Amino acid sequence: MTAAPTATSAAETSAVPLLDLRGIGKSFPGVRALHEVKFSLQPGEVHALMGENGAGKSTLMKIIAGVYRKDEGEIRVSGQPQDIGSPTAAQQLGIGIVHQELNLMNHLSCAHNIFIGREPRKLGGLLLDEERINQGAQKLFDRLRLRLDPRTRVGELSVARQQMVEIAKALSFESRVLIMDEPTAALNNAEIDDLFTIIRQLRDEGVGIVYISHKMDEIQRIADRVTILRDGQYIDTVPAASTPMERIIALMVGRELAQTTPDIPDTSGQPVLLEARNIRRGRMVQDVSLTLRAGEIVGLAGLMGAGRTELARAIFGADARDGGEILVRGVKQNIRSPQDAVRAGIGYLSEDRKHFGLALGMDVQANTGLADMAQFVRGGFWLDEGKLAKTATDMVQRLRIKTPGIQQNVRLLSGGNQQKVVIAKWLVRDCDILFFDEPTRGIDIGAKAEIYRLLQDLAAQGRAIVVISSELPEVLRLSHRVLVMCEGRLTGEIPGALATQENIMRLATLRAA
Amino acid sequence: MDTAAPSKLKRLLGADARQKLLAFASLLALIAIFGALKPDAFLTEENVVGILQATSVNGVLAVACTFVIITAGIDLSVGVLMTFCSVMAGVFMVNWGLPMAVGVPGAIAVGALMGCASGLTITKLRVPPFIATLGLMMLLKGLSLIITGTRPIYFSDIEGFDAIALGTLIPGLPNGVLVFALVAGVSAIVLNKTLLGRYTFALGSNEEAVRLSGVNVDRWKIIVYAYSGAVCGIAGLMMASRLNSAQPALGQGYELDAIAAVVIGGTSLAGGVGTILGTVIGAFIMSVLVNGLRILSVAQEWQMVLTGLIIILAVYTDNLRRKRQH
Amino acid sequence: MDTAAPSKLKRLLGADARQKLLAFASLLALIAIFGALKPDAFLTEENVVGILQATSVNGVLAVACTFVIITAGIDLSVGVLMTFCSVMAGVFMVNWGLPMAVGVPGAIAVGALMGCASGLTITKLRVPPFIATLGLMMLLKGLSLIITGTRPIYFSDIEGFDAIALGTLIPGLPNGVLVFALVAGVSAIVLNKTLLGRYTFALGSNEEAVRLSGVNVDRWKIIVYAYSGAVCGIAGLMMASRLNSAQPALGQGYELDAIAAVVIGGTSLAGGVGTILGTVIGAFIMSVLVNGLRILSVAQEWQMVLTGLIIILAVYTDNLRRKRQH
Amino acid sequence: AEPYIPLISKGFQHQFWQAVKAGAEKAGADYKVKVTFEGPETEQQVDKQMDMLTAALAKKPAAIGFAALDSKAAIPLLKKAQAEKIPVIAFDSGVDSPIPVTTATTDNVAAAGLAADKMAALIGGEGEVAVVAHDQTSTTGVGRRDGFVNRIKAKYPKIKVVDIQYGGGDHLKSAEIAKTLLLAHPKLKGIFGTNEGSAVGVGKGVKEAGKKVVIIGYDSGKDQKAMIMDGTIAGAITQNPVGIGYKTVEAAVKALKGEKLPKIIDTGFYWYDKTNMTDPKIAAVLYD
Ligand SMILES: Nc1ncnc2c1ncn2[C@@H]1O[C@H](COP(=O)(O)OP(=O)(O)OP(=O)(O)O)[C@@H](O)[C@H]1O
Ligand SMILES: Nc1ncnc2c1ncn2[C@@H]1O[C@H](COP(=O)(O)OP(=O)(O)OP(=O)(O)O)[C@@H](O)[C@H]1O
Ligand SMILES: [Mg+2]
Ligand SMILES: [Mg+2]
Repeated sequence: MTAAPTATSAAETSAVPLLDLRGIGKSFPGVRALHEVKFSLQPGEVHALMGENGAGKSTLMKIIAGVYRKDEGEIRVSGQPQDIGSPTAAQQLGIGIVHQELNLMNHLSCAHNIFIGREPRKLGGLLLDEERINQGAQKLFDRLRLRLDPRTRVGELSVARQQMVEIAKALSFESRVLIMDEPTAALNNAEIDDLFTIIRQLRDEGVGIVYISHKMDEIQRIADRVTILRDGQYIDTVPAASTPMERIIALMVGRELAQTTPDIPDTSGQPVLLEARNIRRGRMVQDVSLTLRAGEIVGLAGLMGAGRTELARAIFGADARDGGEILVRGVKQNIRSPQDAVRAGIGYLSEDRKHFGLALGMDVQANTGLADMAQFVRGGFWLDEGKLAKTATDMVQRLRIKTPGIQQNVRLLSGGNQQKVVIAKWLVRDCDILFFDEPTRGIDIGAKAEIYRLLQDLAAQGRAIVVISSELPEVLRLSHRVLVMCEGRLTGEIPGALATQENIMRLATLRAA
Repeated sequence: MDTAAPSKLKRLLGADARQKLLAFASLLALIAIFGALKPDAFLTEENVVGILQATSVNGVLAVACTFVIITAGIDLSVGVLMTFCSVMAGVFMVNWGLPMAVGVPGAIAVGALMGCASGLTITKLRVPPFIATLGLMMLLKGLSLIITGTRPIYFSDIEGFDAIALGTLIPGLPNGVLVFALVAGVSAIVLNKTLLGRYTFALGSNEEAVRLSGVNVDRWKIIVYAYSGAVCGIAGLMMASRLNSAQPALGQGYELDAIAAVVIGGTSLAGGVGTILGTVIGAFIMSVLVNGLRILSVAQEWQMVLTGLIIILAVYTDNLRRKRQH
Repeated sequence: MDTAAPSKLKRLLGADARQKLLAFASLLALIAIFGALKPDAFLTEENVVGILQATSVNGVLAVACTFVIITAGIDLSVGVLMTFCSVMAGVFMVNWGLPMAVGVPGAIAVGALMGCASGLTITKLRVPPFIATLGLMMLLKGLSLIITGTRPIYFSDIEGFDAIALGTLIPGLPNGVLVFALVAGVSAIVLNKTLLGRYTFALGSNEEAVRLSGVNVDRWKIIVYAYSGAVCGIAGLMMASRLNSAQPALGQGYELDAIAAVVIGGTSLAGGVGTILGTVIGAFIMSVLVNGLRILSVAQEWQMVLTGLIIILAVYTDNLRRKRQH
Repeated sequence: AEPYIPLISKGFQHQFWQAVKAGAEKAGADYKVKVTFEGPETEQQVDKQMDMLTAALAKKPAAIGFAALDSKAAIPLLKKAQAEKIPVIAFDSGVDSPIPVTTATTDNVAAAGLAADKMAALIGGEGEVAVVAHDQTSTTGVGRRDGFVNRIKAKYPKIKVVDIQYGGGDHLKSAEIAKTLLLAHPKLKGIFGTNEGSAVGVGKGVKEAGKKVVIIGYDSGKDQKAMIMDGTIAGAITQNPVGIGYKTVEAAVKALKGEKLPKIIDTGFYWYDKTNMTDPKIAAVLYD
């Protein structure tokens, strides 16, 4: 599409921004996603892009990466005006991207996923050179300190590892501009540290990095400058080091956020809602027992692959259990499918909204009602559209879901707003026992606070809540009690008041002898 | 945050309806072309009734397929199942001498039962729909021949049976067309206004998400296939009534016409999207095309070539329309 | 965290291969059953060669389908395209008198070209594969009849043409079987060792991801369909050589047998998964079944019923095997 | 054990082939031989017929009955039968080869010619007629179509065949075709349906359209006979399918005994209408 970038001297490059965007506008049917947005990126800079869910961050990045076409505005790459018409064109301009949503081919190996489109070949281009492909991937993994066989099929990996593969792929392009759209949403602290080491390395090599995240602490750790978007509009660009977090948050949400300090209620006298005894499933869940009382929020912490998701899925009946029993309010329940679980009053909000949470292709309204259609049926089978619409509208307002209407296809919502729709679905179902698996993944700071308040309300109303989260501050802030898992076993329990990052991490790495 | 609901009217018509109007336009275009080329034969009342009648069986089968296709499944057995139901109608009424009041619902029940069998194979044995219904197709084809001894069963002695398709409650309009209209109307309501319809779309949209929402996915899928099977049963009765006989060797190949009608009507084979109105229009596009080419005495070979081209074209223009909406 | 690489041997066999061995076991079971019931007829050299020969055309078509199905597409035109290629072989060699050295590659090129046409319709016109290939099927059926004037073209005067399928380079084994083996072998290499194969899997796994990786998705998809079309061309030559004639009305329905073989062989209609070896075994399961039932003189109606049941069963047990691996 | 005689036919689902099968089985019972009968699903599947013949030969039969879809394609297999000294009896349309010891057949072309003569007589020797054929490539379909059309061309210059359409022997499709024919050709005086499904379908279509044209049918079957009785169909040609089947097996038995056989066993064809349907000679060759 365009010629290779012209060679420029080091001095010139530092003067000319790698990326210079002006007056960018983009509309989707019913949504003006971007309006008059400007953005620039210098070589050797980490530039954070911040904003609430649906602010337009991903849309802006997709325009740079050639996925969407801008409606208006100008893009300059190294000073040259460019019309980036396709992902290939972006690649040729030296722009690499880690998308917010995973874009992997599950049936292919990690190595092939990384080198798709650029496979080394042998025998005059006739055959694939598997060896070089695998070696190349191994090198990238080593750099990321990722212990993973490049020949493993991507579909067999956990979300976190898939995310790491995506990052490895983006690195492999050796781009001059690297865009990372919420790369750490699925990662734990150790992995984030490794990633940051690499980002700093790249930065020192002169690569420009656009970094999107909703985790405020990361911004302070890694970013040089911060650009803030709100409702598709450019708000401001500020230096990261000298700007207080409160100020950035205020710019993002356009209002001051009240910090809620959790008070830990005494739930020891409350009735036991759920008792899971000796739950087993394969290697990932080995003989786990837990008890949940009405009114408590239990944090379930652990490293990636600790088996938290598997435990929740096993209790929920999503996967077959190898053993163990489940009692709800003291009554033994034979839970063999999600249907049984929901009937017994157990809900589970999956960590993977795209595959397990949403009926993509249906509208907000339909998704909201999906877990409890019985509520919206008259005479056994007639849909009560009116009631459904009312409920959906309520939820949109209550959770501040940014959508042009309840009839908007959820596929077209921003990632964070999709997550809110999944939460709405479970709020409608109103289960007594709720497992939230990474409930704030990809959710902005304002909404996060709302969700925390929501979880606290739910608990206060006498429900039992389990929050699985890889963000320790979140676990610490919410939990009345913290359970820690490591390698499929429960390694300890810490009362909320005594929990610290340190003692949680100690239990999370407590391997079996 | 603009959550303002679209106006009532716009919702009633909606993007879908607008698209359907456009699909309707290509049907009208087809009619206009044939009408212009041979007005005295094509646009006669007689031929219009003929087209309506010719559409009805394929139309009913297409309606049956629509449900299954919206769940992202496919049903290759519809044609042969139709035949099997007509054979069973013959067994009930002719061989066993049961009255029509039993035989007719009986044949529909057989259809529903076979639909259940597909559904069970797909859900419980985890056989993909293509293979499950292909297997059922072969099986039913054989069974129809075995049950009848490869001879047609004649309904000549069943008083009033021919009225199902050929009677004229509305003067000049064969009842078969009414049955088609009724089946389409009821199915449109089922698809849009009932729980079954909602789950049909949801299954096609993301089955795993539906399952994790605590819905008994298997049960609803079986019900969808059973509903589709029952509709095939109705098609079987229409066919038997019109031919006054159950022809055991008929039916294979009808599924492709039905599926083509569904897809021309804008239903996506990937699931989650579709309307009955679109299917009805799709079925009419197919039969107007065949009828028009026959009226023009186009040689059969060329009929095939043109039908192939126009099916592709119809789906292509449908895509164009959708794109323009973005 | 288990990053230990699987042993070389295990990788060579792998989960896939293990599964294939089991599929092979059910083929052997079928052979054992028929062999036990009628050893003097079923296990004769004559019959074994007959089975090999009967498998070869469907097997080659199934290989063609395998590529398309792995991309999560479907090709309904394979049977009719085969016929069209045999007709074109007749046109080249009999009607125009071109030598075999031109006519044979010519027929294969025609197949590739028609595959391209499917691919272009699917990618550029955004018509789903089911409809694109259904349309092409109708179109080619008509064209074959038009070109031949609905009469077979006989190759009697083409010296050596019958050797393609009927000659015996290896004494006792018809060349058609060798051609099948060759096509399967080459296709297995293409699928596993080349860029085309890699993209075939990638497209079926997540087309959008491939597109976002900057790969020209359309081009590769067209190449896949062209490859499949070329293989259909080879099938057309085998068929023409075996029948010593191009039969213009043959071919419809063969696509279902081919697809069934592919799915029985463990290739997923959802795309991303599949092997040529599995397809070959699937094709043999189908033909051993038909042959065995014939040898046992099972009535044709019952053959249909049993084939239907066994296809479902074969895919079911395949699922069982896969599940057990987890 | 009883000698085994498989019959490889062109089809098995049509009534015609079922009648052949019935005749063959009757002869099997009479002569105490084991008879099986099979044919491909459509008359285009030449290769499937080859596979059937291969499997039949593998069963070491005493003799084989064979109705070739394409005789040239079958020659290698027939040679093999000859080499193994298995007598081959051709039936229905003949096999274009010297290998079969005899052929039990009727002449489709001549029979359809008779249909043309009857049509001409019934419409008064002039006007437009059309053909609804069951197939445009099989020998039966082509023979009957061409027999009819060529006789009209040769003998009746004032009659014009205005359209030939194919309904695959499917009743419903044939009925739809008949209705459009009537509309496209308002002056149409007669339609020839080339097999049972075509004839009955045409009858239904004409009835539904409420028109009156001369319909000539082919083969028999309950519906067709009823339509002839009520005057919808003027009359039909019937071959003697039961006879074909019977004679084929009978000839095979004779060949096994080494008896000499004529080159052709003509089982004949007949015109039947309301007037002669109950005639025992006709009734014997009709089937339901
Ligand atoms: N393809 C699309 N069609 C219609 N609307 C879209 C599309 N993509 C994004 N939008 C809308 O554009 C707006 C901006 O979305 P975008 O994904 O850029 O948000 P974001 O800032 O990345 O949010 P998040 O933090 O939740 O990821 C949202 O309102 C979203 O609903
Ligand atoms: N579909 C799958 N197939 C194979 N292995 C899987 C699959 N899903 C997860 N795993 C593996 O199971 C292990 C446990 O994953 P799980 O998601 O339960 O962990 P977790 O504690 O919830 O961690 P995370 O923070 O990643 O959600 C991981 O090592 C992962 O590789
Ligand atoms: Mg985003
Ligand atoms: Mg998890």
